[in-house]
Formats: sequence, structure tokens, C-alpha cells
Amino acid sequence: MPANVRRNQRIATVQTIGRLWRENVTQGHQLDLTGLARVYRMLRLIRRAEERVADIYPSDKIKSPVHLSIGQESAAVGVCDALNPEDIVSGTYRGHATYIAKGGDLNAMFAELYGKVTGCAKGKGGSMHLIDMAHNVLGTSAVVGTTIPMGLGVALAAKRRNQKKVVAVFFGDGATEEGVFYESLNFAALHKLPVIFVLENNGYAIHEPQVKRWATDRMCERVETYGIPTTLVADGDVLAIRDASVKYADRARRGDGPGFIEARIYRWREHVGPGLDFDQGYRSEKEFEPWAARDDVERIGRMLPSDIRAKLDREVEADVEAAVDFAETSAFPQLEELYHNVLAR
Amino acid sequence: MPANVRRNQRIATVQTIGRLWRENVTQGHQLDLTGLARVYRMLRLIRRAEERVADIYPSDKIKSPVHLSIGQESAAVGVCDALNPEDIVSGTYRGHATYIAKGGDLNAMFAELYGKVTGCAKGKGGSMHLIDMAHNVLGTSAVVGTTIPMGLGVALAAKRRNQKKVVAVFFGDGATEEGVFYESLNFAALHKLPVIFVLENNGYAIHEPQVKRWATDRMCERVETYGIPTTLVADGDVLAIRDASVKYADRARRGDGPGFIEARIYRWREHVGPGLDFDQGYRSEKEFEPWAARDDVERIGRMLPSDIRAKLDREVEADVEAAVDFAETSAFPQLEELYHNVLAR
Amino acid sequence: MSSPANPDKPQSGRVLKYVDALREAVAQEMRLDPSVFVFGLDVDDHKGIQGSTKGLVDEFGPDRVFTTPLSEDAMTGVAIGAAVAGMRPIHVHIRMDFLMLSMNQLVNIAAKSHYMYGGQVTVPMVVRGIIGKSWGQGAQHSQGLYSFFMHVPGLKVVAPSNAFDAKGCMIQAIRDNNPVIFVEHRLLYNTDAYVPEEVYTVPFGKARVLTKGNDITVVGISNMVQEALRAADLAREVGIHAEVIDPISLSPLDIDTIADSVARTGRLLVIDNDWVMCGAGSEIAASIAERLSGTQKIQIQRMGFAPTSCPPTPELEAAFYPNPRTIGEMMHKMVRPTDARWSPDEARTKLAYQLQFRGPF
Amino acid sequence: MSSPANPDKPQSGRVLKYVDALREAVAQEMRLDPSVFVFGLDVDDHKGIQGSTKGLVDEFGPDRVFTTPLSEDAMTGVAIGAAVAGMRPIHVHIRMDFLMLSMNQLVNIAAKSHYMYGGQVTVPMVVRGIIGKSWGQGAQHSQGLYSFFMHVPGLKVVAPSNAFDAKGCMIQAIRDNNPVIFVEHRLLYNTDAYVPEEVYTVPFGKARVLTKGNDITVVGISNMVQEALRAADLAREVGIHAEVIDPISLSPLDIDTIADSVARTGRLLVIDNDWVMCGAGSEIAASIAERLSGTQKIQIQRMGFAPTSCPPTPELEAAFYPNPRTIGEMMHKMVRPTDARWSPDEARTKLAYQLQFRGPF
Ligand SMILES: Cc1ncc(C[n+]2csc(CCOP(=O)(O)OP(=O)(O)O)c2C)c(N)n1
Ligand SMILES: Cc1ncc(C[n+]2csc(CCOP(=O)(O)OP(=O)(O)O)c2C)c(N)n1
Ligand SMILES: [Mg+2]
Ligand SMILES: [Mg+2]
Repeated sequence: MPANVRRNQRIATVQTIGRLWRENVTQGHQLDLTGLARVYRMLRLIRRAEERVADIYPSDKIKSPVHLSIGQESAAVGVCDALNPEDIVSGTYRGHATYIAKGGDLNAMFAELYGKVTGCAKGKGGSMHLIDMAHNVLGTSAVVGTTIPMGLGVALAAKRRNQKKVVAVFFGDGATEEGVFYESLNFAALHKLPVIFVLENNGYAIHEPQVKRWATDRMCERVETYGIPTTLVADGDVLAIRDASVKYADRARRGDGPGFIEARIYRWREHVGPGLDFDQGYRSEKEFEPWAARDDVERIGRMLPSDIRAKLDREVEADVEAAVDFAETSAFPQLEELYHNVLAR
Repeated sequence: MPANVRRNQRIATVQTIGRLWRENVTQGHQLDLTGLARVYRMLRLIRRAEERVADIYPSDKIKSPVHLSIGQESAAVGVCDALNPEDIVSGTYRGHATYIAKGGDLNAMFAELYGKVTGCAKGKGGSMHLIDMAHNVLGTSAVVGTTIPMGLGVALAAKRRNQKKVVAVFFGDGATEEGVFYESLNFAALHKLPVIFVLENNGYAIHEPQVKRWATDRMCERVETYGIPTTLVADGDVLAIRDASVKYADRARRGDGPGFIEARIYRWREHVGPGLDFDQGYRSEKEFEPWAARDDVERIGRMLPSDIRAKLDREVEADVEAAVDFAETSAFPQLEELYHNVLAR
Repeated sequence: MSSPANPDKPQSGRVLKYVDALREAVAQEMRLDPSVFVFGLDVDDHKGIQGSTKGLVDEFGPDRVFTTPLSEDAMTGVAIGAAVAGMRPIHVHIRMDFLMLSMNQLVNIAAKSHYMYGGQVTVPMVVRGIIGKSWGQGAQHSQGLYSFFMHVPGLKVVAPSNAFDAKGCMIQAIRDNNPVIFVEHRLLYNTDAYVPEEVYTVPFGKARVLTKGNDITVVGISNMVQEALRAADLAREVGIHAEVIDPISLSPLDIDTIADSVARTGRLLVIDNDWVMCGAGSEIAASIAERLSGTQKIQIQRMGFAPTSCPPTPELEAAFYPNPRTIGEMMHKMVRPTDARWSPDEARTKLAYQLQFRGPF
Repeated sequence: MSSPANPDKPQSGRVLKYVDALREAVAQEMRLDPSVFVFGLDVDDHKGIQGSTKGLVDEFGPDRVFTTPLSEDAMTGVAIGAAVAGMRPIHVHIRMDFLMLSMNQLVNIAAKSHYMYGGQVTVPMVVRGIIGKSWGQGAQHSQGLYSFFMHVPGLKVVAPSNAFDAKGCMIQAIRDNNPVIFVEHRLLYNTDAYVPEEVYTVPFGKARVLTKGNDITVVGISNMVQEALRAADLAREVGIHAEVIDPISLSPLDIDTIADSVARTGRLLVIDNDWVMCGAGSEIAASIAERLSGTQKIQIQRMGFAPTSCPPTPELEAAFYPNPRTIGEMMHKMVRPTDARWSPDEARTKLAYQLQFRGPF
């Protein structure tokens, strides 16, 4: 990570886990220390995995357009930590975080980025088309908005089969401009589908700020008119996102239909690719600073006893290195693989 | 018109124009007697023209699927009476009312239904594709929702050219389920386009009631979240619709962007075709009765001195008969017309 | 009529209409497999998609047979998601034209999911689309457009031309683990054929030779199979013997059967239910040309919609479509290029409409 | 290289890149005609659609150059409406694939308005779509799909293969009174050619013969023109002389020029930038077969994308596309079917990528 980013992540006082833990409980969060550690580990794993992707990228070993979630991890982690293993997520082309947070195989993800046959999609998906059905991560898509209704279909199947599964459907603020989003809200509410809609609102679609795309920012209010309860988490707090997810997952499992979370978060890196882009003029580093300052990876990390944190950090490094190794040492697909899986048997 | 329909239209007391006129003014309506007569004449013209279409239909002279607006005239008339000739309307395949209300050529409409070369689209459109650019009636479409954004494009052009024109965009309740509707609301509000959105909410899409299609009926509330002011006219009152249209047309001309009217109205005839269909089981005649009882053609007609009304009625009959004659006596297109107008020069 | 009526082979099944064969296929599969469901605008109303879904909601209930909001884009995504989750949705559209709203989901997701997710998922779904015709349907209610789906790897496309194939293809489509675009022609709904009561499948990728002949190979698609058979009947009266072939499934496409026939007849006429340019007929013509035109002189000709939008006014509408007369004329022109032009007489052409191919198959 | 470099004809204009030629065309027309405007996702950001709209907002302001919400369906409708009202919108999509969201408006409205409204309106709009390739774009960022638009009467489709045609076609497209689908290939953006500074148009419906040859006619589409030229260069080294033809406009399509050539060479190879089935190549092959195969034995062959989704992993991605080697092999096989298989040597194939056709035209 570049020095200027790292600087902003360092917050003045190191606080004790005790005080923060009390605060946390006071705010109504349901997490014990184990839970906090789990959340931290996941935030950190995503952060480090993507930083590793960014490190590797200039080597051209990853010939796949990468859309990093660095800085945005709290949405995926907050939601997925509230889900059961048999629950399902549907993410976007900016999907590394969702994939990892839901427990997607990290080795298979790195291998996929490398285009290796051991990749989660055998090298035929790439970064924008991650999938891990064994861990209930639906395939992601490079066409904005497309996976929203797909998630609904999975929820419909679960409902018809009385499976009490919940589907968390992630999408960006840009995706909400596609008509399919509203069609989906209406259908999910009409059929009381077990869905948690998760808007990852980072304020940009590529380089275009929201003000050039949204007539107003009254999104939660709008979604409420479908009879869907909503929660706005304006600072992207992973614990607040988790709380809302727990609530909506329970509600969905009871058969009362979908919930909606708007998580305001911030994309630290460029839209696609590994770098920073505050020098490009479309957004200022000033805008970034408060987000860097409240970085949830750091914030949650500071809630943990330092030895626990250090141990988790080591585990994370090991996981990431193992995944990179796995990718590096895996084979590319054979040429005949080109013609496999066009049609299913 | 079948007897049972007509019966319900007859309301007990014949009231004097004076009293009604005072009531009308009290309610804030801006119409003088001339205006009321104009509104009545238009309501009546649409009603009679469509009744004539229904009469002719069994003869198979009209080989075009007709979607009649009988009973729903107030939306088109209320809105169009508030517009200037240079203002524009965009209607639907249920578009006879919009076309006529905006001043579309009645002869050309009947000829179009007959498939004659003198038709507004030379017989190459049919009932679902009426158009009269000379009177600023945009072409209607048989694919639900498609004409909504087209209306916005016309409004954008008017705005860029500083023309102070307003575009009234009509669509049904079914159309609001298409994503393009929300995309359009957002874009119109974002660009403050001079548009009046007119939702002709008749509670049905073909035979499917709204409750099977809408999660909630909080439509105006939803549209407000785009920063678009809305008016719900729950009884389809032509004068209330007109008032709202005047207000939104002014606002749009001032450059303050779109307005939205939800006119609740009721379709008296079957979805497509000339007949009644209360015997089909998907809706009850009971549901229809209050609408028949408050029929705006009758209601507004009763506000007029009976001699004036009688004169207008005679004019209307003459107009309709002239149009039928025109259609009957016009020629069909020559075969080579098949190949004309595929590409514009 | 031109049916290969074979007295030795018993005419199995009852005479059933296309529309009823479709419904029977779906009902039978729904009884066998609880993962099958039917949804789409108006599938549960009293008209039941011109009868093809009528009564299904009564037998299977609103959880398995339900209408939707007017949201073709999202509903297609819902179908894909349900299919990925192991259900077998049948998504119904009363006009092919409305599929234009589903293109993103069909082309960018349904067709590609099995491949781009490395085989982790399958998308067993059926998309039914009806081609409208006549009574001034006009430009937006009359399109074929199935060549779009043929173009994209990962989709299957079938267009049965008769009640027997309608039932067998529908059952096959429901059981297929890929997205199948099921093309129906409105004018076929009332045609009937001998249809077995039992459950059976018609395999995809196998064309059916309906009449034998050595003068010309005529490939018809969907309703144009019927028109081609009528034309072949008329042409036989002047001694022209056409081999009429119904590809049934358009993707996969059984080029072998067509090529074998053309290798013999030396002439190929394809009658499409769609525009000619980049249409199914182009594919068939081009494939045959690739296979055969370097080895022998073959004549190839495509017919289809006029290269215009469909006009509603009756005479222009009639001229927009190929019909037994124009097809017959073309056959004659190809087989006897130096003869004077021949046209089936008007009365016989009309009569041809009473003929109907009922199998057996 | 294979350019018909003509020392007698002065090389007019500057050497300009495709991307700059596009931008210049638009800027020049915007200066001349206030009704022209440019919109679409990201047209006004600092990257400016890979440079092709860069700076336009500075010169023409945000009323004439503006981004939109992610709402391809409605934005296409807005373009149509603006066009009906007499403006000349240029609607930009950074990938062809996203046009799947615009299909309803393009197929059901834009293509049909002039016709189904009896000539009362025209729809002068340009829809720019870029075909992505390489660096693991994958299944949803690499499609051609232009045959969809060729299929529908009322649309025009152009796919210029070089900077000269890019500018001339863009000006022609903007001035055309019909909806024009403007197909650009991402890999062409950095190629350059001699491009006049002045405003000029390249007419639609006129193919360009790029190299003369009597052994085989090779039709390339968009970027495949470049690949075909490279292959032709390599094949010339073994004495095979190809006539490489660029149709430039796909609808209308200049079949005459291709047919004249094939009548002479007896061989047609079409290289598409898209899938083969029901693709542009099918149309060309079928049209040529209709015209010629009854009169002489001609050989016809199509090449295009592998019949799969596009995989991102490098080797499979490379195998997905035709390239100078596979094209050269096919040319050789068609011209010398009985000879041993020939393949251009690897080093020469790579070198071919440095060659580039610059005109003059
Ligand atoms: C339908 C479609 N339109 C346009 C694009 C090009 N595009 C890729 S990412 C993107 C921005 C999406 O923004 P948002 O939904 O906010 O997600 P974020 O990238 O901010 O996570 C756009 C416009 C696309 N991929 N798909
Ligand atoms: C995109 C699309 N989907 C489906 C249809 C079939 N269809 C024709 S009219 C109609 C109902 C539309 O209802 P609404 O918008 O409420 O208008 P109304 O007929 O009530 O005036 C439907 C579903 C269509 N024409 N277009
Ligand atoms: Mg965003
Ligand atoms: Mg309605």
C-alpha cells in the first residue's frame, strides 16, 4: 500500500479492547470477542488479498481487469458475517470482497485471476466472474445490475422449497440506475422473497459522481415505498451493517420478505486496476481522507487484544501467500478446454 | 353502447349549469363556460368515436387490434386541455383518447384503423401506432413502456432549444412495472426536463389486477423521492386532472422539471376488442358500477346548458360520421407501399 | 395431402391441437417433476396464453403457475436464478417481440453462465415466445427474431411446426439442462396432429424429412413448414417433387440431413419465418454452400419476410409473408428456370390452407 | 505490406489514429450542426471513451456532451425521442455487449418508427458500440453482435476498419436520417492511416477492394480486415494472391463488389469479428451462394469466433479468435486443397502485426 494511504489509516490513540468492546455493546452490537476477531480476520483477509493482487498486477501475471474493494470491505464482511453457510450471496464484478467474505475458496480465486485451470471458473471467468457454489457464492457478472434478479430467482427457489435460506444481493450505486433494480425491488416485495438488498454506495460509477447520475439521494425512502424496511449506514460501519443484516436475515427467514441496506463506503483505488487515482482530477484526496481515517480494518483491529490481532494477521498473511503460491504453481487450461462447457449435458 | 352500461350512466337529478359552475369555481377549477364546453366536447368526441369503432368492429372492416379508452377519457382530456398546441403528447397503444384529445386528425385516425392510405400512418401503423406530428401527437407503441423515454428525448430537445414546450407522457399502471419507467423518472428529474408524467391507472394490465403486480400502491410517494411533485386524482376527475396539468405545465415551462399525475380511472370495455367482459370472471360488474355512475362525460355534460350540450353533441356526431365516411371511401395503399419508408432518405 | 402417410404404421395417439399438445407436455412434466414451474405475464388468467397454459394454475396452484409484473428484464433474471438453484422455470412471453427486453439476461447471462462459471452451474430454463401474425398485429407483434438466439453459443433454439413435435420438444426442452428458446407460431396453435398420450421427447438437432422428392430441397421453419408443404402439394401437380425438411431445432441445427438432401436435389430453398438478412435461412444457406458448393453447382435461394417492418393493412400484410403461391413460384423457377413462369392457381392456393400435416412421425 | 500503395496518388491528409479520427469527425460535425450532441456513460470524463470523446465537453459544453445514469434502455429511448424532434444524438456505449439492454428500443422503436408511422418521423441517431478484445475481457466484454442489427430492416450498420473510414463513416452516420449502429473495434483505436483534415463522407453500401488478387476473395469485417490483410501478405509469399475486401458498411451491404470478385476467384472466405452462426459472414456467404453457386462451383468458407463464450485466460482467449496464421492456413487450404497443409511461420506471423494498412483510399 502506498505511503500516503497507510498514513491516513493510522489513528492517533491506541485504545484498549475493553473500552471499545463496551462501547460496541452499548451500541447494541451482538458480537463477542470471538465474533469481533472473526470480523477483523475477514476484513483483513480481504484487504491483504487485494493488496497482494495490486502488488502482483504490474507483473502482468494477472491478465484480467480487476476492480478492487480496498476500503469497501465492511459491506461484504458486515453482511456475510450475519449469514449462515447455507445462505447465499450474489455479488458484482467488484466481487473479490463478497466472494472472500462468504467463504469462497481463496486459492481458487487467485488461480482464477491468473487464468489457471484450478481457478474457481477454470480460468474461463476471470476476476469479474468469480463463483463458488460450494460456499454459496453465485457467479458475478461484468454487466452492471444483471445479478440482482438472478439473486431473486435463487431466493424464489429457496422459498418454494421452504429452505429458510437468505440471499444477500450486492450491487453498486450505479446499478440502482438500471431499471432492473426497481423491477427487482417490486418483485421481491410482492413475493416476500428472502432477500437482503445491499447497496454498496461508493458515490461513483467509474469516474462519474452520483450527482451527475441521481436526481436525489433519497434511496432508502424510495425503497421503503415498496414496503421494504431499510437501513442507511452512512459511515459504512461494519458492525452496523452486520446488525442490519442480522435483523433482515431473521425477518426474511420468518417469511416477511426483503430488507434493504444502504452502506455508504468509499473506493480507495481506481475503478479498475491496482493503483490510486487521486491525481486524475475527477475526485480529490480530501474526499478520501475521512474514509481513510475511519478505515474499518484498523478500527476493528484496534478493538482486539494485540496478541490476538497479531496472530490473526499472521494467519491472514499465510492464507494469502498460500493462495498466491497455489495460483503460481497451477497449470493453465489445455487448449481443448476452450470447447468445454458451452452446453451442459 | 350496451343497455346496462348506459343505464348506469344516467344520474338522478339534472342540475343547472349555474350551480355546478359555482361549485366548480369553489373547487378552484379555472374553467369558464367556454372551457367547460370545450372539455365536454372532447370527452364526448372520444367517447362517441370509440363507441363507433366498437359498432363497426364486428363488420371486420377494422382489422387492427383496438384497445378502447371508453370510460378513461378524463385523463387524456384533462391533461391535453391544459396544453398549448405546440406542446406534445406521447401516448400508448390504448391511444385513441390521447390522439383525439391533443387534436389529432380524426379522419386520419379512422382511416388508419381501416388500413387506408389516407390513415395517419398510411395504413402501416394501425390502431396501436397512431401519430400526428402536425398536432404534436408522437407515435404510439404496442410494446408497453417504450414511449416513456421517447417523450423525454423530445422534451430534452425542446429544452436545449429553449422552446418552452411541455411533453405529456401517458402510460398505464402496467407500464410502471417496467424498469424503463424508473430510469425515465430519474433522468427527467436529473435534467429538469419539461415533462408531465401521466399515469393512467385503471388497476389492470390485461386481466391481471394490480395486487398481483404491485408490491404496494404507494406510487406518488415513490415518485416524490425523485424530487418530482405528484398529484393523485383518485376519482379520475377531468377537472382535477386539468388543474394538476396546468400547474405542472407552468412549472415545467419555468424550467423546474417534471410533474407527475396519477389518474385513477377505469376501463369499461375488454382489454382489446370492442366488447364488455364482466362475464369473464376476472373482475366484477360491481367494481365497475361506481365508475359508471360518476362517468365524466355525463358529469361534465350536465354542467352545460342543455342547448349548448345538444349542439355540441350534434357536432360530435357529425365529426365522427365524417371520419367514418372518410375512412370508408378512402383507398387502400398500393402494393408498392410495402417497400416505402423502410429507410429515410 | 403431402404427408408421408404410411398405412403400415399405425397412427398413434389422438388428434390433438398444437396448443393442447403444448399444455399437455407442460402439465405432464409438472406432475413428474416438482421443480418445474410456469410463469410470465398472464399465464394464470382465464385466457391462459391463447389456451396453452389454461387451467394449469388450477391443477398446480399459484406457487407453480403465476403471472408477473411487466418486468421482462428482471423476470428473465429470476428465471435464470431459479434455474441455477435447480428449478426448471418455463418463462412465457405472448410475443417474441417482448424478448427484446430480456436480451441482456439471455445473451449476457443465461447463454454464458455454464461456460464462464467453469461448469459450476447449469441454467435449465425454457423461454416460450410466440410469433404473432395477421389481423393487423403490425410491426411490433409479428417478429421472428430467433436468429438472435441461434447466434449466441450456449442457447438452444427450437421451433416445432406441428402438435406432435410441440409436445415432444417441450418435454425435451424442460428436461434440457440449457436455456432453450422455444419458438411457437400463433397460427400453428389450432393445427392438429396425432399426438401420443404418453410422455415422449423429440430430440434436438435432428431434422425431419416430411416429403421425399428429388427436384428440390425445401426447408421451412416453424409455420413456414406448413406453407412449404402446401406449396409442395401444388408444385407436385406440375410434376415438381420437393423434399420438404423441417429442422425442428434451429440450434443445434441438423445440417447433415439437409446437406444429404441437397447433394441429391442440387437445389435448396429455405423459407424463413423471419427476415432473410442474417436469419436462420442465411445460416442454413451458408452452411450448405460451405459443404457443397465447391463440389457441385447447387442452386440456393432464401425466402422470408419482406425487408420491411410488418404493415397491418391487409394487402400489404399478406404481401409481407411468403405463402404457398410465392413459394410454389420460386420452386418452379428454380427447378425449371427456362420454362415460362408458373403460378399455382388462386383457388388451389386457397384450398391448400385446408391441408394439414398430421403425421405420423 | 499489402497496401495498394500507389506512388502516383499523393497520400492526402495526415497520419491520424482511428480514435482521433473518430473524435475529429464528431467535433467537426458538432461545429457545423448545433443539433448534434454526444451522450452516454462516461463520455465526459477524463478518459473520454478511450480518447474518442476526450475534450469534447470542453469545446461544446455539458449541454451537448454529457454522461448519463446507467440506464441504457431509457437512454436509447431518449436518443430516439431527441432524434424524432430533429436533434442528431450520438449515443455512446463503451462495449457492444451493453447494447443488449437497448435492444427493445433499437429493434422495436428505432428501426420501425419511420415505417410504422407512415414516414411522419425520421430517427437520425448514431449508436456507437466498441468491441472489446484481449487482456481477459471475458465473456461479456468481447462480443460483436452486430448481426442482430443487420437482421432488422430500418437500421444501418457500419464497421469501419481504419482511421480514414472511421472519420468518413462517422460523418456520414451523423448526417444519415436513419439509426446507424456504428461498430468500432477496440484494437483498431491505435491504428493510423492518412486522414484528410477536411470534412468528408464515406458512402454506405460501397465495399472497398483493398488488395487485388485472383486466387481467393477474402472479406474481413472490422478488425478482421487488418488480420485478413496480414494473412494475405503471408500467403503471397507462397504465391497465393488474395483479393481482400472490406465491406465497411454491413447494412446496406455491397454484395455486388464481393460477387464480382468471387465470380473471378471462385473462392470466398469471410472472416467475421463475431460468432459464425447467423452472423454477418453467414449473410455474405448465403448471398454469394444465391448469386453464384447455381452458375459455377465456388468454394465458400466462414471463420469467426470459436462457438463458445470468450474465455479470459490468455491461451484460450487467443484461440477464440481468427488470426493471421489461422486465416492464412485456411486460404491455403482453399486454394491448394491437395497440397500439404501450410502454415505461415510463427515469426512472420508475429511480424505481420507490425504491418498496418494506411491507405490512401
Ligand atoms: C450495463 C452496463 N453498463 C455500463 C457498464 C460499464 N461500467 C462498468 S462498471 C460501471 C460503474 C458501476 O458503478 P457502481 O454500480 O456504482 O459500482 P462500483 O464500480 O462503484 O462498485 C460501469 C458504468 C457495464 N459494465 N454494464
Ligand atoms: C413489454 C410488453 N410486455 C407485455 C405486453 C403485453 N401487454 C399488452 S397490453 C398489456 C397491459 C398493460 O397494462 P397497462 O400499462 O396498465 O395499460 P392498460 O392496458 O391498462 O391501459 C400487456 C401486458 C406488451 N405489449 N409489452
Ligand atoms: Mg459505485
Ligand atoms: Mg392498466
